Amino acid sequence: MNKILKRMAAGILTGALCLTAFAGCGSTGSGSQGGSSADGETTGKKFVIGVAEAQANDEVTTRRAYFENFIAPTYNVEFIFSEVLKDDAAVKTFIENCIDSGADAIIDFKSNSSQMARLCEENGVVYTVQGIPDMAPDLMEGEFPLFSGWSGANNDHLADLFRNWLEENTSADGSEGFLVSTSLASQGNVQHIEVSRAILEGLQEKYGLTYEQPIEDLVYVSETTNVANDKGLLITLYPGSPNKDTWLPGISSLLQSGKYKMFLSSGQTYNQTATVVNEVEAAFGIDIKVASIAAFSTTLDTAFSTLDPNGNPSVDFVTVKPSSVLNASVFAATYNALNGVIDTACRDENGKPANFRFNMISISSPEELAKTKGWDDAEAGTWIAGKEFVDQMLVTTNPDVTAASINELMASVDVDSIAEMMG
Amino acid sequence: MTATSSANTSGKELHLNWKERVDVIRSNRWFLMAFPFAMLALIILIFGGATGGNFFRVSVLKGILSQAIIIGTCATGVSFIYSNGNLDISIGAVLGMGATLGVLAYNATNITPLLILVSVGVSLGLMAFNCTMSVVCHIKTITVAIVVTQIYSAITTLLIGGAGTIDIAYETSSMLEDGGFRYIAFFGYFILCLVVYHFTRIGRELRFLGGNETCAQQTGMSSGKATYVSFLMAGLGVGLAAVFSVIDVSAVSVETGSGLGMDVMLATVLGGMSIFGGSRSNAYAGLIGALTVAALNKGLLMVGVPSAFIQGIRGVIFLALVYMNSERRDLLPSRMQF
Amino acid sequence: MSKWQDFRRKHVLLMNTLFTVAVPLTVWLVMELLDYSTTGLHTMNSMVDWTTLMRNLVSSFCFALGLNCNMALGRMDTSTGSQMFLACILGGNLALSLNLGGVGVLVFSMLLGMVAGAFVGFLFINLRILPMVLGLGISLVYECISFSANNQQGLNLFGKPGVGILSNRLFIIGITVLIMLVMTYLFQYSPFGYKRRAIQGNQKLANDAGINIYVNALLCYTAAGALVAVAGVFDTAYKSNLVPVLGMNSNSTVFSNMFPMAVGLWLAKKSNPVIGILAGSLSVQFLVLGLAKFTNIGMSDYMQTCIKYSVWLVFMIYRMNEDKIQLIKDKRARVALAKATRAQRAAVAA
Amino acid sequence: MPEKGKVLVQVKDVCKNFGVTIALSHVDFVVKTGEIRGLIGENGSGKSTVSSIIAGMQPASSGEMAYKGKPWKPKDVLEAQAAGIGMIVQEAGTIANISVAENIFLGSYQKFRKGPIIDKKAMVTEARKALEKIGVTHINPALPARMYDMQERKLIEIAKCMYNNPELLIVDETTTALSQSGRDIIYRIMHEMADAGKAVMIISHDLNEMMEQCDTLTVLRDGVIIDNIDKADFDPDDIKQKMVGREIKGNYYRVDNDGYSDEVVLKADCITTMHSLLCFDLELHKQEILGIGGLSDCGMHTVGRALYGLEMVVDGEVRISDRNVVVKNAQVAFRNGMGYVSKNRDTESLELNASIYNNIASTGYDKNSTGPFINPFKERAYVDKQVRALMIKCQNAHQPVRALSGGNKQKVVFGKWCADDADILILDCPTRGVDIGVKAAMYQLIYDMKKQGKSIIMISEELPELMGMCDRLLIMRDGQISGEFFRKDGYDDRTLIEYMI
Repeated sequence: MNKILKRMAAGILTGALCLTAFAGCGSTGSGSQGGSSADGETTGKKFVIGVAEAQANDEVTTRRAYFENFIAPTYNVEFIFSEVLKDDAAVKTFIENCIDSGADAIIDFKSNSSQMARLCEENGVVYTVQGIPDMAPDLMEGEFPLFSGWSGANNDHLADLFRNWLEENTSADGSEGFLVSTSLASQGNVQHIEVSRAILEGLQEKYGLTYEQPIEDLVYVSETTNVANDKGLLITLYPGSPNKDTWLPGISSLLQSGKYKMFLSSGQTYNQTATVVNEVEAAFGIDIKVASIAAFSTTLDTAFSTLDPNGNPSVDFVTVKPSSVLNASVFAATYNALNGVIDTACRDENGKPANFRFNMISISSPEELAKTKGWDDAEAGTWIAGKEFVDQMLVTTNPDVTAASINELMASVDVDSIAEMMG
Repeated sequence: MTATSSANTSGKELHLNWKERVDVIRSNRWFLMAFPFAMLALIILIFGGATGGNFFRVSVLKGILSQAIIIGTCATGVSFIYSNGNLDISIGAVLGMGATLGVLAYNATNITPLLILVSVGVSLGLMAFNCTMSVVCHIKTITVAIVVTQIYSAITTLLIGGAGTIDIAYETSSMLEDGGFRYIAFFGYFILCLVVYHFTRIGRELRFLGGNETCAQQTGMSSGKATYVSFLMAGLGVGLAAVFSVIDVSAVSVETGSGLGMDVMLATVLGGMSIFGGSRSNAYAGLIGALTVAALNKGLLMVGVPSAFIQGIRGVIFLALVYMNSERRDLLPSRMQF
Repeated sequence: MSKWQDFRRKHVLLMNTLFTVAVPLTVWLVMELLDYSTTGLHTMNSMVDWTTLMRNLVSSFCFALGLNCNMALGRMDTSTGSQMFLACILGGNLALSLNLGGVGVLVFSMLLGMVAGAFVGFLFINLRILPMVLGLGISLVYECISFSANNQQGLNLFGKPGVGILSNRLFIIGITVLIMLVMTYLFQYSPFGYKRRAIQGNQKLANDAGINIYVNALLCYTAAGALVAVAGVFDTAYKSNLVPVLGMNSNSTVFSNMFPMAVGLWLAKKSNPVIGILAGSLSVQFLVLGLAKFTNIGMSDYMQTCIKYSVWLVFMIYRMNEDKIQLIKDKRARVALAKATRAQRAAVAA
Repeated sequence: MPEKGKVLVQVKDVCKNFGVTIALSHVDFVVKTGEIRGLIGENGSGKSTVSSIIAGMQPASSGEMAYKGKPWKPKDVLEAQAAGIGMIVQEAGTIANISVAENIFLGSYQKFRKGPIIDKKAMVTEARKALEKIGVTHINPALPARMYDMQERKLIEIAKCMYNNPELLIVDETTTALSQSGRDIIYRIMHEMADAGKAVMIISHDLNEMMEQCDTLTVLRDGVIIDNIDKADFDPDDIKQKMVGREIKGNYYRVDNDGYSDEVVLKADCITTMHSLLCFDLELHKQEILGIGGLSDCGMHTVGRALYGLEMVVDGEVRISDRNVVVKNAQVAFRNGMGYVSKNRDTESLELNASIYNNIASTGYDKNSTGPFINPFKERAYVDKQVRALMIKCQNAHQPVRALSGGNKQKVVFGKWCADDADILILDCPTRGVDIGVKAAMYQLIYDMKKQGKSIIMISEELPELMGMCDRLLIMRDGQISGEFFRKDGYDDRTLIEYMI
């Protein structure tokens, strides 16, 4: 009897779990759909766009909020978000499944490959990528009428930001020692490659260095490497996955040599390394300056408001991606292509797929951070790329839109212009 | 038995309650065989209904098969390993390394068969190494798998270096793809596995060894030999899957195969195979499981379930199916793994 | 020789202690020699390393101990990693939102860990699915929940008020000692421990003797949940934040902590599982920290991973075959005896 | 003065079924104080089931029980123990990795609780007392149970049972695992209890033992009580008939005196194993049934294993003469026409979860192959033949073996080796735990094999069956052959036993 009861309990429990899970998804799903149809202002076909994600971090969360809560209802489109896609095969599977679900376009944040473009091409689906063209020469050269181009950070600008900051905050002789975490650049992570390159270029310009190896090769090194240069500066590249349990002890071990007073990270690692940096600073009585990539979040607020043993914020300089601008640009490219103006709005002057670049924002003090309060705040729904901004990028609201005009618009984004836009 | 019938049995003993009836049905050997198929069919039916028939489109069903091929191939191979009571979750790393060396060899020579030969060869070699560790050095296969997974994937990362991916010419992969290499190789392998598993001495021996190793040995079966055969059969499958994964995306990357070991285990169990082998094992469980997973993933996406929930739902469905398809023990199930 | 054996017999406790201490000490010595000769650095280069060592030690010690709760009974729970994520992310954030500081984070995570573990245990004793398979399903669900919780931000401890205590060496030592005492009591001296050992030997007999194996399993899972939660909190204190993972990636935490557990159980034969696992974790941490020093001469973390796991493999080869050496000796003696007997018989026959 | 003849336990109309199988059907009987009651019956007749129900190991499906005049429905063993019912079970009942003391107080640790911890010292002291109580002093209760052998561990179980001063002691097939000295201890305890006005229930297959020790015998067959017999009316043939349900002749062994050929088929030449055997010689002839007897630890089981290649032979060799191969391992032995039936049927001779079909087919993969593939038709014929010939009781051949009774399981084991058609068969305790009906069938089978020209080594702890079946009988002691006897000379059990001890 008791056994039967237990068995029933088990059954009911499993059922309940099942139901909760389904109920959970049911409500969210219908909620977003209901919202989109009610607020839709344009008539005609409702486009379905699949979004392939490589990670699950706050940037992705923000993007989902931006697309689901703002773009979808405003422009009458629907999004299908992927799970975390481990590799290209998973991206391919996701794209196939999207096509079966009736998707009209794919935005790919994971792979940057001609294979996916070909798959989309065969199924008449628009394909948009976050990344840089150099990584995918096939995509540049090949015939992909439905490929709407790349979006990403403007590396020259990013390098400028780093260079400017390095200019002001480093000694004239560069004697302090630079530790550069290239993170997953050696495994092809586009953002990490971009930033690592920007850092090396920044250092190169500041000190007029000549590296013995080309920067293209340096960013891909897969082991700790001292960058040989003509001025004999100590620049160490430290690659590796922050998820590995050997990564952090490695950073710690390097910092403990006391030779590095400048820690530059190409990934979003300022948070992970904070404890280690603090402890080394306290133990050796040195001040290590930390520069990193970041996203608007409470973590960032904390980092700037927490003081290290020397009384400085625990992070000294971050470049922040105005993520809604990136999202707006991939959306605009996709949407314009869907509306049949791919040849004008998504091609550069040579007729090649367009390369949309936005500018990163740099923050180097709590005061500057305070200015950005409320930017890209998913909960409040206050976006840098708001309706007015996005409207300028879409053919439906701005018939004269071209790739150049979009790039121009994005280039105009900086701290001041955003502050103005956000009121 | 005469005494039983002569004993005065009351009506209560003649008629079973519902629970016992369910047990009778569940213990029927056909039930166990049919259950995974029925569940796969049910899942397709449910999604078909929920998507208004879209799920029944040929392209969708073909897509499911195509997506299930990599996991299905690995799972079919791995069921040999599970059959005699071993576990191996390192196949993801093996696949990664096989694919990498295959691509490197191909890119160096431009000989297409070399891609296949090297991938398969490397996979066979690595699986043989795993097996040696367990047969000769007496380490439990799961421990070996955990350790070598890390070693293999670290080596693969070092081999690939650079940008984290190595491309191969699209022409080659599309030639293999269009030539139907994937389907031919997969079905060829699958049939080979079915035949070896169910109609040859070694296949039978594997299952028997998984059920009771001592008894099998006393009946003249060699555990070591069977273990090698099981690992090599799996190695062959993993090697083919490595080729599939290369031609799937025309490239190999450091992420190729990551987490595959667990996915394969999930699929195999879902297909109705006992993770600890023995008499209930079969060679097609892996494919059925892989199809179920693929159908589930596609279906949930098409129905519009938010991605954040898909995994959780998959977990719950997995547990429910395994619960329904497994024999309930009187005491708690356990097995020394370490 | 005989004197030495005599001495060994007389001072069993001393010999056991020496054995237990010798292994981590040897690892440290080897790493120290390698480090100093190649990089000029010590394995324990500064106070930072000591803090790191202690924090990682308590973390891996707790996790390995948590694994051992069930592993020893033939239950390999692949969901312990996801329990850790769930417990720390839900419990830690709850404590932070209540402004309870580091201790609060620890306590709340532990409580949530116990709930998470107990739920797995509850499902286990009711569904009776093989623990490894159950673990797979559970980790899918738990990962999903911990990912969705707290707006997908995971648990962030850096810069939070009052969490500094988690990096306080005295506090860490205190917690380690406390856990050792509690677990030694639970495993070795409590009725629960006695029953657990009986079940470990033969669950059917234990059940027939009136021991409630189901309650015991539930308690094992609960204890395991609490322990991995503690491990998670200290790990987070080191890494500043705990990022939720998906796709059964939480399993990797389980697998990597099997190394200290394996070494620990090997050492445990001369002491008890709790002390053994502590010594085992210490050995592994020395290895990891020692390897990290090679970063200075350009060894990549992949290489370090390779070496770490190769050491594990070699250790396992040794561990699984250590009795073979004795066997070969015995066999040789036996063959000699057989030869002698044979010769004797031949002599008699002649 | 203890009161005798009072009803201690009454079992009324008890039924027990496991799913569809009926284990007990409307069983009634009483156990009175001062008596030793034997339960006897074939395997699966319900002896162990009814006693385990009384001892609280499992509940009855229906019916009532009374103990000391009150309704009795124990929820677990502990309750039964506390109320004074103790049971020594058939299987190994000690846990190897915990101490002897913990084994003795398994499940009742609470009484040694001192605050939150368990007082180990007190437990060991009490355990020592418990062991002394049954006259055992050489076991150290602080050591782990794995340090002791089967017999000593059985004594630990007895001590555990007797510690609670039971009113009713149930001994379930314990004596088979014990040597004479161990049996003497248990017999002494039984009679002491009966004399003290308590009651004993004993279950055993050994009819002689039962007739010697018991006051009353209850015969069960297929879950039904057939008869209760008082000591005065004990008649072996009558009891056997009641157990089996048909007449069994006094002698079911072979009666002929056919000899065997001189041809040696298997030869052990001065073999030495890691333990037990040192320079051991043996020759097996064609068409011979060679018996090996002795005490259970005399090394005869090792001989069987060594001959089949299961035990490492470090020096010397086992050679199959006509094929001129050295048996290095079981694979070689199997491939060259040898077969082996282990004494541990469930753990070594059968794959319990597999079907009857798969178990029998396991010896015939090569024989049933066409080219490299197994021919399902051939295989089916191969299996069907045995299932029919041996009259294995089953629903169909695809039923898992674990659901069969002990006798039928043994038939499956025999079936797989009969099907294999091995020339040399090594049978280690082939009739252990098998009831009389199946035993008779086994003996017939062994005899048939001999007549077909096969050679058989029969290792057994039961002298009567060795004497009844063997052409030649070797008695072993301490790993050596201490005596060799021939059927043609006639056997004398007294002499045999002398050579054993």
